[in-house]
Amino acid sequence: MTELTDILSAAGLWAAMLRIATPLIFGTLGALIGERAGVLNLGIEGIMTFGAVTGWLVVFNGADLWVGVLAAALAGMAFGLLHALMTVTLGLSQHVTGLGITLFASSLGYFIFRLTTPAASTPPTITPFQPLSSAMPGIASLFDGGFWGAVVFSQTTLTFAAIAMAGLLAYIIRATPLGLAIRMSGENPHAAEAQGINPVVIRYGTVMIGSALMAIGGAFLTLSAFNSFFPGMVQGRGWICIALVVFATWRPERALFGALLFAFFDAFQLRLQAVLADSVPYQLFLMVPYLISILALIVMARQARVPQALMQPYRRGER
Amino acid sequence: MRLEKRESRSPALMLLAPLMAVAVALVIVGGLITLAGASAPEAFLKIITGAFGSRLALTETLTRCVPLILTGLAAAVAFRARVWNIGAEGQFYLGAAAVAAVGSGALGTILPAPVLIGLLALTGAIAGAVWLLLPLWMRLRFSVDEVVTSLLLNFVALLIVSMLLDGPMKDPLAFGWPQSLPVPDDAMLPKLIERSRLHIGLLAAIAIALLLHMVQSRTVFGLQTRATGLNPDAARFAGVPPVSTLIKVACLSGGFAGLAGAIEVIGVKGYVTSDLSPGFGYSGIVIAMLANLHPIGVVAAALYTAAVFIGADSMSRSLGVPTAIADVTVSLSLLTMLVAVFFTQYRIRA
Amino acid sequence: MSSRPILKLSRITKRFGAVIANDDVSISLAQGEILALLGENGAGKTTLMNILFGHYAPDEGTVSVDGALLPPGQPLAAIRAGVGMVHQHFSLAPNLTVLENVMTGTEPLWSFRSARTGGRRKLVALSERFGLIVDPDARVGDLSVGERQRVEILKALYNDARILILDEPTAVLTRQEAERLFAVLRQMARQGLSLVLISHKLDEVMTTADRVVVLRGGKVAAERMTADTDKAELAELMVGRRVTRPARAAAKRGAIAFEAAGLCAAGAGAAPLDTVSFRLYEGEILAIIGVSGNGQTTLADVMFGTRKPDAGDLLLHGRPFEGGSVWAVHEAGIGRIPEDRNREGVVGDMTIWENAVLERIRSPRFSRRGIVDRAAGIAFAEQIMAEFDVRGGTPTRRIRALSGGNVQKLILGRNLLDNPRIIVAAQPTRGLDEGAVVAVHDRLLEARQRGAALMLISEDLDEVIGLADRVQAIVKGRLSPPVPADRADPRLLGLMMAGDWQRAGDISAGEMAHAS
Amino acid sequence: AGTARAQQPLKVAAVHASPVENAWNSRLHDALRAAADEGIITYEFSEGVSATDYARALRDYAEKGNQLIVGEAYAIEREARQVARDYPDTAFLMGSSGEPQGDNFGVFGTWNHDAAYLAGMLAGALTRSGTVGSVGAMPIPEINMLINAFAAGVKEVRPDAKHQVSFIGTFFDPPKAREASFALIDSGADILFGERIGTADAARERGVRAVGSLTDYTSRYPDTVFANAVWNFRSILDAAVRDVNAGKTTGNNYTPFSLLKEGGNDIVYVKGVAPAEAEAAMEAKREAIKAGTFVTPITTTPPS
Ligand SMILES: Nc1ncnc2c1ncn2[C@@H]1O[C@H](COP(=O)(O)OP(=O)(O)OP(=O)(O)O)[C@@H](O)[C@H]1O
Ligand SMILES: Nc1ncnc2c1ncn2[C@@H]1O[C@H](COP(=O)(O)OP(=O)(O)OP(=O)(O)O)[C@@H](O)[C@H]1O
Ligand SMILES: [Mg+2]
Ligand SMILES: [Mg+2]
Repeated sequence: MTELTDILSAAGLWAAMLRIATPLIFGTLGALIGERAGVLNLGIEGIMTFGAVTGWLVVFNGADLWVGVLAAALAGMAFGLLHALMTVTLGLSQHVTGLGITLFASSLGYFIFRLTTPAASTPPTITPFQPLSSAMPGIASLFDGGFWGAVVFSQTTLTFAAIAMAGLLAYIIRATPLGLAIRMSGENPHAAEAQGINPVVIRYGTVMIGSALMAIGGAFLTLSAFNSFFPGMVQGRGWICIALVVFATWRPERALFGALLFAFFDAFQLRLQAVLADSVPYQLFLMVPYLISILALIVMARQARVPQALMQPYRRGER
Repeated sequence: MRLEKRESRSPALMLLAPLMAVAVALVIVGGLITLAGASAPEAFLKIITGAFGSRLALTETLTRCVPLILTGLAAAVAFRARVWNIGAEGQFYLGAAAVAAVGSGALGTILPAPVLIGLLALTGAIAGAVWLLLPLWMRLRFSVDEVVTSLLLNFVALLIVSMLLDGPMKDPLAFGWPQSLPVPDDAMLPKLIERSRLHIGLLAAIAIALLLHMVQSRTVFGLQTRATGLNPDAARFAGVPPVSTLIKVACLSGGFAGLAGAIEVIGVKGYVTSDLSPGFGYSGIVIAMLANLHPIGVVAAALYTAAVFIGADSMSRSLGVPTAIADVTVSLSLLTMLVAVFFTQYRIRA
Repeated sequence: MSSRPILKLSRITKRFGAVIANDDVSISLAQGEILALLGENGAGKTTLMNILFGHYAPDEGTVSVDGALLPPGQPLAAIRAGVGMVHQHFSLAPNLTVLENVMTGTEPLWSFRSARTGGRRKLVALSERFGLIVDPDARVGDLSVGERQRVEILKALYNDARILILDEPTAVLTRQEAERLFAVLRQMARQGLSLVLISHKLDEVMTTADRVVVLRGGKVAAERMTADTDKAELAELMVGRRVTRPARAAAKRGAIAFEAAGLCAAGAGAAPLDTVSFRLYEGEILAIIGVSGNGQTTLADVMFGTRKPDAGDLLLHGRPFEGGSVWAVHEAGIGRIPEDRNREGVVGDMTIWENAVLERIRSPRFSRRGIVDRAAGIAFAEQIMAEFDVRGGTPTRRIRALSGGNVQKLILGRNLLDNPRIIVAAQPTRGLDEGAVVAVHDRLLEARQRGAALMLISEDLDEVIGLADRVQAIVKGRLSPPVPADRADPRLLGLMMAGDWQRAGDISAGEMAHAS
Repeated sequence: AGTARAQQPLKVAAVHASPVENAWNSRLHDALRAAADEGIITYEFSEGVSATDYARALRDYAEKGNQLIVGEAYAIEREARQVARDYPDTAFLMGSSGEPQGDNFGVFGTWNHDAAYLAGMLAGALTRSGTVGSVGAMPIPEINMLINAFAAGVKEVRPDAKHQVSFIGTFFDPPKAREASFALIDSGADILFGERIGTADAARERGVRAVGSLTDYTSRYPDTVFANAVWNFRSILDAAVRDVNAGKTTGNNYTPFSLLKEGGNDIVYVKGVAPAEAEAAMEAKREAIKAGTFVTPITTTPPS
């Protein structure tokens, strides 16, 4: 029991939670914004991988870390454009296209990585984003040694960007005309069009921005969480994001909460292992976010708050 | 510029569109191959010989077809009735795990081979079906859309299998590797060709596709499920029982996916690991879509997908191009093929 | 009323594949004018309005508002020019609130905050001014059909529409709701709004519009001032030949074909049935009238076999009848005409022959041991198409290609071809044009003539008065006592539908004993 | 025939289930490339080959006339052995926990436990908190014996030391290995044995020390990694190539070539980090292992 409280009171746990959550926050927000406008993007797993490769490669070839993030975002957008072309303009099945893009983006990312990085027996590295404590030592020293210092100042800027992004998207969706237009496009694109909004443009925009966020989430893995790229390093995080969108009932603020909750489980699980060895199969922990999402769906289905036009293609002038 | 549904489709178009798709994919892949320092024309030749050019190539292509046909049928039969089963991957694993559990137990040692094989195939199908009935139940009971639930259940299934492989199903002789006890040799499907991996599961899969086609096009059940998929209200009005129709469809769909897992165990692998499937369940969805949900088309689309992968994989080995080119080729040609199928149904009007 | 044209559609042509939906159509609209657009199903009315509003770009021709050309295919430009449209099928987002539905797209997309307080104030003011009362914060999905119609109109008004298009706005409204709506529309016109009204109901057109334009086959067939024409002429202009509603001849009432006593049934999402009793006689049409949402859907479901009654006795030709199964109802020889032909009647993406046999596919005539007899199905469909004049396709084409009237004729045909002894028809002419209505009525009366027992569930009182022998009203799941139709006029039927059976009974007193 | 064949390089192919940067595969890859550079063999390879494709890749290389195929049979024992039966003229040298088979299916284990033991001795002397940690992939025998050897080395010099283990449940997830390492550091470990890549990164970030496994990580993490339990595949490869060239059976267990005394594994450490007497004790033990007077304990049960 004291072991449990030891784990829970250690700053390391909470710092790990924030760190593990960051790519999930980006990915979940990216998937969420597209779904709000009616487009499911199952390309997420591949887009995250591609973002991880692109960001890393750009930095490895000498660019600034932020240029790496930007490059990842642009690469993500390109895949978002592809997804939108196929699902919005052509109206092809969203899940099929998304699955195709996942395979395409991850294999292409891997291929490009192989072509452009020198053969080495240990993966080449870059200097990743540094924690705030070294980026702004002045402020950090005020908290030195303290709990908050360890939790907050061990993070990199991207983590704060992810949290801010959740707030920003929550505000946009709830309170701005653009947010209303996005919601309308996801609820009834015909109604949006009848109000002078072009749902096609909205869908393109959200899918591309969303894909950019996914790619940044992937880039976090190579530019902040770690310093090299490995094929397969996204390890299903994209699918977890898809689940988290549902868990979050399509709300950015709840997506943030969901990602943190999942990350907490993961961080806790790793620490528990160190003390408890193997009394509980770790798979049970990993199942939690999926099961909670399914539960959330069941509870929510009654309220019918799922975007009503999710996955429904919209072609102008067709009935 | 806008899209317009075609009134009719000319045979030339139906032939040309897929060829265009392949051509576009190959042009892009050719560019990547050139970047990798190999000759694109040589690579294309190697893809073809790699898929069909030797006994090994051909048998491997056909072996890979088997699970793809079955998961493709799983998606096709479900989508036709508007059951959005994205969970074939999970059903595949549970089918495989069930087969290993039953096959490696006492039954595996006492039953004669044909009975045992039949029993195991059925076991896999049932396990897969159950895993799809779960999201279907959630849809019928709570009106929860099955697209997301069946997708999420894939990961749950994989974790369950992984847990079983770490726990009760773990093979103590596997030196700690998370893999199941093997099924007995009697349970293994006979080979079609010696010294290859090709087994009679291929014939079974093709037979199932033909049978399904007959059922869908000739029988009352086929007509009724199609009606349910296209317009559930009208089907109900016409006396088609909606719930039992959906349940039957789910049993077929989940059953096919589970059977795919079962056959992969008793046809190829002999036991279950948590990396048994390189995404067969997901590929099945794309294959079904390429085939326009037509069972015979599924066989063709599965053959195409398998051939592209096996061919490109072998090409990468021959020419020293990074192995990832195989997946790039498959995914690109699936995407272009999707677009091509679309343009057989629509035209662009200025 | 000024005569300055505020809107001009010039030489509009629009093709869909081989179909010419609009063929060189020119129309103008004066400020403060109410223009009715009439035409058969598929005449091109909706298409023309969609072009005006910018949903479609025309192949040829122009739209100008106040003398300025509108760019083609841009709803936003039309909205900015003051055009508002209430669509034939509602375009609302059920999960958003009324205010959100109304405000979407009304502000610059990139502004930092949606001015909700101001928006609410404007909406409330508008709804008070035009008597379109609705709660701004209600979720649209929770509103009734009438309230949703109001939201649609408010949406247009909120955008400061000066030209309002209403595409079949009353198709789903009750008579009272429709009358209230027309009062509002006339008030709007007095306040300077110009309106285009599309409707198949000639009464509405005659009482509301100033001018009528008739489309036929995509072309302008005629133009009349309402004052200079009458219903008969309009009907003839629409269809291109003289149409007269068939008159009901005397028929001999026969034995009781079907009887319900103390019938109760829960409705899924619809109003339940509460101890309902009625008798259907051979050679007679019994009409069930009522404001929608009072249980007629549930009653129809029970008669169709898609819902099992919870209590009560059903007698079929004097013998107890189980009910609750489509197959049993079909075997009992009951013909079924569903309320919504597109939703329940047919599967649009299946062929005509498959639609013809779907509900009787288990009969040995069309399948054996689970194998479908395709040839028999096609022969059946051919027979229906020949005898019931179904035009626009062949048995192996998808039924989607047929117009609403032809679909309805096919549904009638598949039921009437075998001369059923009982027929249940729910809203058989809803949304149909005049020509199609006449064809359907002809068939129903013909069946009555040969001795079938018919139950007609309808909200169209003209139809009821024209066809029925007896009328019962359904109110809150209960049935009124029957009233003979020859004594029924709209006022009496109105009282019955309002639930004032006492007074209705007094008016038709003396006939009651005879009728039941 | 043996000498005639030795003239021209042996055709060798390798099938890697993971990318070649994965520490274990990189050891094979490096040794094979070095042998190819020396003209002893020709070398081609596939990497990231999934379990479904693995047997096909083996067959493909066999058909293409390779004389020796190197790979890892762990997850596909049954299929790999079937391939070997189907291609009796090709020699297979597979990482496996099982026994050799027939004349052409040789196996090898990854036994760098000697070096891990020695590194543990240095770690035991260095730890201040008295707690050390290990990050592993999965509790399989080869990984268990390695981690157990490290722990035993620690305990030889510091019997009261605590040793904690964390398995990440997958062979390849560096960010996850890094998180697991943080968790160990949080619970007091000040020296980490990194069976997985990602461990040293965490150690460097938190300013603790790390021990590398399989590869020499010293130059990659200069102030963090002070010792490595290096595994040399080359001695195994050379033995197998010798057997093929000599026309001898290759159905052998080549694991003994992994032993320190065969040059199959050894400690590589930064001198002067650990106290001189600890280094001396360790060197003495190293000599004892070489001489065969000390046999590093082999414990394949999961560490606790
Ligand atoms: N989106 C479309 N695609 C193809 N054809 C269409 C489309 N919309 C309309 N049409 C064609 O245009 C013609 C006119 O249709 P429209 O909907 O304008 O008729 P309508 O007069 O509004 O009929 P109704 O009274 O039934 O509402 C139809 O016959 C049809 O062939
Ligand atoms: N998507 C479409 N493509 C081509 N033609 C169409 C399409 N939809 C409708 N039509 C055509 O439009 C005509 C009228 O269709 P519409 O749906 O307006 O019928 P309707 O009489 O209004 O039926 P309802 O009143 O039941 O809506 C038909 O002749 C049909 O051929
Ligand atoms: Mg219309
Ligand atoms: Mg209509």
